[in-house]
Amino acid sequence: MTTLTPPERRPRLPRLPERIAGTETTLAALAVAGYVVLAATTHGAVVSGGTLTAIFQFLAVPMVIGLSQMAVLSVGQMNLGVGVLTGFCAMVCAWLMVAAGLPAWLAVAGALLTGAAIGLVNGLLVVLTRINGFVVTLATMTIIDGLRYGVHGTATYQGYSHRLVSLGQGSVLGVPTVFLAAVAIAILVAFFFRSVPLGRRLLASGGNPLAARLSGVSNDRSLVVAHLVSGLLAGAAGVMVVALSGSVNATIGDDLLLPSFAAPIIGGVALAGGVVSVLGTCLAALIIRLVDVAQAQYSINPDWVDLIVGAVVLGAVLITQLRRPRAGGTP
Amino acid sequence: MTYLADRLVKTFPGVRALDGATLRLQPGSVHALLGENGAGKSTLIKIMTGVLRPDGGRILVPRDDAGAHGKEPGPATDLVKGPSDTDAGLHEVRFSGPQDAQRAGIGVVHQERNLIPAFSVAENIALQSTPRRRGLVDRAAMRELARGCLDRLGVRLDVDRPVSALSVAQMQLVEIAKALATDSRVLLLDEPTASLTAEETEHLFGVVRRLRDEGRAVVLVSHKLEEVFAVADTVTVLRDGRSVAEAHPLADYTQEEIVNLMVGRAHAARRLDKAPVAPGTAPALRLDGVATALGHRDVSLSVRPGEILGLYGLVGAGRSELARAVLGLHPVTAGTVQVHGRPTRITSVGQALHRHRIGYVSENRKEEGVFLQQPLTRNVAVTVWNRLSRAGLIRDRDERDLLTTYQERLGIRLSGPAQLAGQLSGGNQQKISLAKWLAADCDILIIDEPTVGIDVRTKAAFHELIVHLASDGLAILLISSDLPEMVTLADRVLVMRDYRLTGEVANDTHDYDSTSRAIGHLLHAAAV
Amino acid sequence: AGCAKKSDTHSAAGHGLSAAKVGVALVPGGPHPYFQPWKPTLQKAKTDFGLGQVTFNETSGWDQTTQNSVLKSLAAHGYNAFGVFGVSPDNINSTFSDLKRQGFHVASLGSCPAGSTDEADFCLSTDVEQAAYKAAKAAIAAMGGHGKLVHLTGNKTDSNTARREAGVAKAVAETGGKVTLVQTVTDIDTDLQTAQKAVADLLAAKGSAIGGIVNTAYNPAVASAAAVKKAGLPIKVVAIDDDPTILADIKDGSVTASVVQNPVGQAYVGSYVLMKLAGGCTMRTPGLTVDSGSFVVTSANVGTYDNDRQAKTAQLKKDFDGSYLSCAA
Amino acid sequence: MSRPPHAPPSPPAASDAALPAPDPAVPVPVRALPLWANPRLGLLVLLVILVVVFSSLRSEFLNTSLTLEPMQADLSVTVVVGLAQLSVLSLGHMNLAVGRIAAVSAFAMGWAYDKLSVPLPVGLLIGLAVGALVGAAAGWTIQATGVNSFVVTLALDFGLVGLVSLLYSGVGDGVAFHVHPAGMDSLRNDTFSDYCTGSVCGPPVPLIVPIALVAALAVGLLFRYARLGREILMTGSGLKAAELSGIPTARRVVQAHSLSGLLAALAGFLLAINNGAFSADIGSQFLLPSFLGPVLGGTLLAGGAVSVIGTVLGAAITEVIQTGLTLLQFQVEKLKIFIGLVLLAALSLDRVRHVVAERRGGGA
Ligand SMILES: Nc1ncnc2c1ncn2[C@@H]1O[C@H](COP(=O)(O)OP(=O)(O)OP(=O)(O)O)[C@@H](O)[C@H]1O
Ligand SMILES: Nc1ncnc2c1ncn2[C@@H]1O[C@H](COP(=O)(O)OP(=O)(O)OP(=O)(O)O)[C@@H](O)[C@H]1O
Ligand SMILES: [Mg+2]
Ligand SMILES: [Mg+2]
Repeated sequence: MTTLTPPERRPRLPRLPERIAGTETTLAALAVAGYVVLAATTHGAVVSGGTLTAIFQFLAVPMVIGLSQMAVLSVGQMNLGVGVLTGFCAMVCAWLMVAAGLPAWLAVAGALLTGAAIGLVNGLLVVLTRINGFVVTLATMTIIDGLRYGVHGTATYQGYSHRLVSLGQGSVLGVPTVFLAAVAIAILVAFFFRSVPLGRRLLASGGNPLAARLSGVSNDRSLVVAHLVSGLLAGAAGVMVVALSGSVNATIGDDLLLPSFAAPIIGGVALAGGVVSVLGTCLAALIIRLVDVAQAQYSINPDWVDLIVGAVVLGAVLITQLRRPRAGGTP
Repeated sequence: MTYLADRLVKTFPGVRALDGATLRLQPGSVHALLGENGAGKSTLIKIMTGVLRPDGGRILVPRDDAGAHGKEPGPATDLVKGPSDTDAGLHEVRFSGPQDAQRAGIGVVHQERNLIPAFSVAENIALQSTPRRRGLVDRAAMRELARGCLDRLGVRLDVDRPVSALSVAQMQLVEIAKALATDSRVLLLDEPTASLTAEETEHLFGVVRRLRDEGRAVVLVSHKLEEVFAVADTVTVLRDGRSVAEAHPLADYTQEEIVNLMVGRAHAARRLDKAPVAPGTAPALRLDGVATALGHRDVSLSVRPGEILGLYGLVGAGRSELARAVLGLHPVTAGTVQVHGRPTRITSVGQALHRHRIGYVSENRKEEGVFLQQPLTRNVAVTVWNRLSRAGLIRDRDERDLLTTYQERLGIRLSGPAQLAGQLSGGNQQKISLAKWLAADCDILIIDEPTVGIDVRTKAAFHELIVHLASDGLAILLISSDLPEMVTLADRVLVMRDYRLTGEVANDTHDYDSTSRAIGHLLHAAAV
Repeated sequence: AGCAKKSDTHSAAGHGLSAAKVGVALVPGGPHPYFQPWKPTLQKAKTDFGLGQVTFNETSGWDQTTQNSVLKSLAAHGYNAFGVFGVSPDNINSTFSDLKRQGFHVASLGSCPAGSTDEADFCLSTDVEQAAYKAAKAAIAAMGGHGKLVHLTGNKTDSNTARREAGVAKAVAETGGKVTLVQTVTDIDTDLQTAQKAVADLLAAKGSAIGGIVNTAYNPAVASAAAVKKAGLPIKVVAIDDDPTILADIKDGSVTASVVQNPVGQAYVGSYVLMKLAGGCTMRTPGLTVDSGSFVVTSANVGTYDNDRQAKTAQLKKDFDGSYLSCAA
Repeated sequence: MSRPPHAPPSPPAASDAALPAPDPAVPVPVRALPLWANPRLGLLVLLVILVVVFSSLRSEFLNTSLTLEPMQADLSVTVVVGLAQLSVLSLGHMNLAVGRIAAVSAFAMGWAYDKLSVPLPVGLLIGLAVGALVGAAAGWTIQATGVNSFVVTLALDFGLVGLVSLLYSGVGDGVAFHVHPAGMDSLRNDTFSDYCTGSVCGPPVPLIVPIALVAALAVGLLFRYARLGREILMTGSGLKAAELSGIPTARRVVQAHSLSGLLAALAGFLLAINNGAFSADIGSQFLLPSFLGPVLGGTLLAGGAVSVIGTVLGAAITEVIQTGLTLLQFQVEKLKIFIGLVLLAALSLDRVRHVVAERRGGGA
């Protein structure tokens, strides 16, 4: 298989930062191109304020969810619960405001805490039982799913804190606040993995557990922290849903699982762990978002939408792949 | 003020790796730790660095170091027995993990690579000792630290390159730099020179001597006795997990005596008498003016049945790549490859193996030689499944028989057929990766760096084996950076430099001095 | 070789049973606001008709396989009459025939099997196509009989969705081109956030052009009501069902109308007829489909529509007693 | 299979057990382990315990026609789905499109029965061929482009969703074929107890169970004894090493994925039999079970080791938990919570057994 052939002599492999950078620039180019095409073919419709707002408002949650998945991918784990957890935290947040009558800021804090706590539990379970994280999160996902439904049954929460909603739906200088929040979160995450020793240790554990351990890194701690961060981010996404949509029910999050994987993986994050790319993840989320927009703009026959999404996902990855010399290892 | 590993015992399922081994380190000395493959050297080092916990025995460190970390079962005098307890000011310590060993001032380069592929050189070197500012990673300081360490080794490397882009040799140097970065009082080096060139090795030893003069203790594990004698002061020899010589001045021994200690009985370095090849015989493998996309230019050579053709050169000369090109792993852009006189274009190892009976023993044991996560049976049988299978199915017994055959023939130390290849010591893994090709009984065998990290006795056994294979009529292309090995084995030696052949040396006399001089001359001659 | 197949003659578990011996289980396709009225209604039926054990089990999780095992487990528990909302209209018939073969009585409630045949004793449900048709009609009327219409609905691999699309198409066709169906968006009912996203994109793309939105699924209805209200566009939204959220929207005018179905009637009359069948009655025409009625609710009748619905329910009960059931007195 | 499933952690290496790249230095007790420590046996014991518990809580659990027979029928589907995933897990790959491949194949079968009115086996073969082809296409894309299998099959999944509904809307109205080819109904309704020679009748086992059993047996043999299967496993545990050992890795990747597609198609067929119609929503619920069975059974996501028996037991355990808790009549939220909890408890129990075995057997 061609993975054995080194590109050309020196340097044997491109530098890893470059490889990520390659992916990111390609994705950026793709996003821009897609956007330009959209703008051109819809006579600038997508440049109009309303559309822009819609694009970025509903980009926020996919971005944060992608990052939440990325946090666990960084140590080579997966979190199947991100979507359901987002929904649960949203329901908790709404419940705290509507049923418990707490002020919005307390409810938000409560939701974030819930997310982090569940993430922590996931991490501890993985470390203590040594059960594959995939299965652990699969099991906890079922539990959270039950809890999510338990909060308010099938009914919908509406008309909670108007200040929170108007904040969530509002915008600063034309930029939706939820999107700003998502960007802020992305920057924090990037910073965490780049400059915070804890974040570095996560990547070390993901990149080569044995070496990490021999270098005094506790892989167990890395696992727990990764799951905790993932949970916290899912909580944040839940809060965003509450603030943005103004109405939530137990179905929130059911469509988030696959996107949560698609964004980081298209963004160049390694499933095996050790490599993360915040910018790539966010750009990938944007590209996927543009497909939704295209559907609405061209009123595409629903039957074709999924075909197109599939083509875009594969195409995006292919292009990034072809642009960067193949790294070794199994696909 | 000594560090002491006292009568350590360690058992792995099926194997007693250590059986009362003792290692006593004096500061300001270079201490050689010698032993055959599987003697327990790496295990001892893993215990001293908190990677493994001993089943028995104690580790004692100077009091002030002991103070530096957590659990202390109390003063060593509680368990007074044996000679070691005369050491005043020693404290028994139990390392709960590598961190503890680091805090106790013990730095290490493990035998197997331990780098984070995705991290840059600097990030790897600074992994244990990350410089911080206000709790955050201080990248500038980190680069400085890395450059400092690399300079001490006299290595030029871009510290921002990811290690995944480095050569084996370069990775090795980064490992050493990483150990230096911890600035510890004891430095354990487990076969650091296995993949280094002569110059790089010399540089390393320069650093080692400097460390010794700074009053640190350095432990050096190596199978290359020449370099051991060049740098070490004292020696501990392990045999079957027991220390048969404890912290003796190395000067008291000759290489011969050391070898006998390791082997357990007088080890006569037999002269290998190999029948010369009949002049008339047609070449089994023949390259004519071969060029590759990797930069090989007009490479012509031919190996005849029963002949050992040596391909010598420095690391990076392009020998392995040439071999891989012949196997179809890299495109051949010009020239012809002939097998048994028939011009062929080999496109895959499978084709080479099944159609042309060509085998390739890789230099990169861990990634390409063996399947670390698979049982030994499958590691050996993988090349012959097509032969073993009846109606598409394979019986375990056949595989086990195959394994036992080569276990006896190559003297492989294993605890059972179901053992995973990853659990063998380095040397034994190498034997497995060779056994696979012997099982496939090829006509043509390309052997790449067969004895890296392999002890003297096994090495001698390998050499005999290779000669036998040749005598049995195999055509062998031997790639090696080990000059003595070349001279012992090869009938003719081709020298490669910068992806070109610079000449050939007939080695019919097997006389070391003349041959090595001739080769050395070719090495530094301009490419023809 | 001499191997013969037993002709499966299952003991007809319940015939001529007294009401107290009848155990009625109502099994929706999964958790959904639409079925919530079934729960209290079932209790009411229990007391009114003196039924034996009754249960409302929504654990099918919109998976036909799960629903089948739920039904079987309920049967194992001694329930002998089932009111089922099939997860998959295409597969539910075989589930029905299974239950029937084992001698249980089955009602297809809330939705009928796809295709022409119905293996259940009877189907008491909204005529899905009819309801969608009414909804579209209502939207068109509110739009003033001309303009661009959008249809938001659920899972496209569900044949009920196909029926709904047909209903909407029918209504649009009747306007003779004055109303055009500019887009149908499917698969946005699984996740409220998805619906909100889709609606936001839709309004952004053609908000100014659209005259009306007709919803035939719950989440899209909630989403489009909220979005239109927020955007302050003159779009007429027609929703479905009478979940409190929707009713609130009707009251505040963000929803022009909602097509309300009759879950109460389905549960009440459904369990009544099941009891009768277990008591020895038979359907005159087995597998009969009965429309449980659908009502267009606007701000005008939002207070009073339930009376009509109760009337309809009473009427249904009469019809079954009078014309659909034949009981050996 | 090629090695004990949960790479057993020795104290120092333990912290790596949960991480993807398994520690090569981790010692594996070779023959030291007692029989009861065999992970499969552990799962079996677990299964028995669960059955005992549930049937003591609810006697209905042992009701033949209403509990046991349907359970077996459902189990046959989940087992085959698990096998479909297992055959790519052997490479360290994933197949997120198992469900859709099943849907497409189900369409092909339904179409063949409806339009060509072929007999049952012929239609099945057609469906299997379609599944194998789609799988092979995925495998080919993966090995040719080097794109992660996760992404390729994810994209394939999206693509097929659209394709399926296009196909159904293409051939006619509705989203299903309601045709019942000869033999389909008896395959669906009958058990061996319906067939008697004289007074002796067969066991209460649905007719479709043997199909799943044969599939499991075949896959087991393949990965345990056949050259093909072993070479796939070797490819999974070291691509470079496999390539350099003369294994045609590219072809093996394609073959593994094509096998996965074929099994997915078979699962689709079995589900269609159980449901009684070939409809577009077949396979929509396959994804998670497809992983649950193998991973519970000890197959590693890392590749290089699979356990078919484990997969069967894993699937059986989940099925028992499902059915048992459904019989306990919980409300929807409680049911889900309990399923999760029991799953966790069961797994932890297995780990405990395993660690104890380590202590006793390992000596590590
Ligand atoms: N993780 C392990 N599991 C099982 N057996 C092991 C493990 N590590 C080492 N062994 C066994 O312990 C013995 C000592 O191994 P060790 O690696 O210490 O030898 P060594 O002296 O370093 O050999 P070499 O010179 O080849 O590196 C060998 O027989 C080896 O097979
Ligand atoms: N252009 C390069 N950049 C970085 N590393 C290289 C390069 N070329 C070769 N190397 C490294 O040097 C090692 C030897 O290179 P190569 O195999 O081409 O020559 P060689 O003569 O076979 O060396 P060796 O004696 O190690 O077999 C390889 O392991 C490879 O990792
Ligand atoms: Mg060693
Ligand atoms: Mg080489």
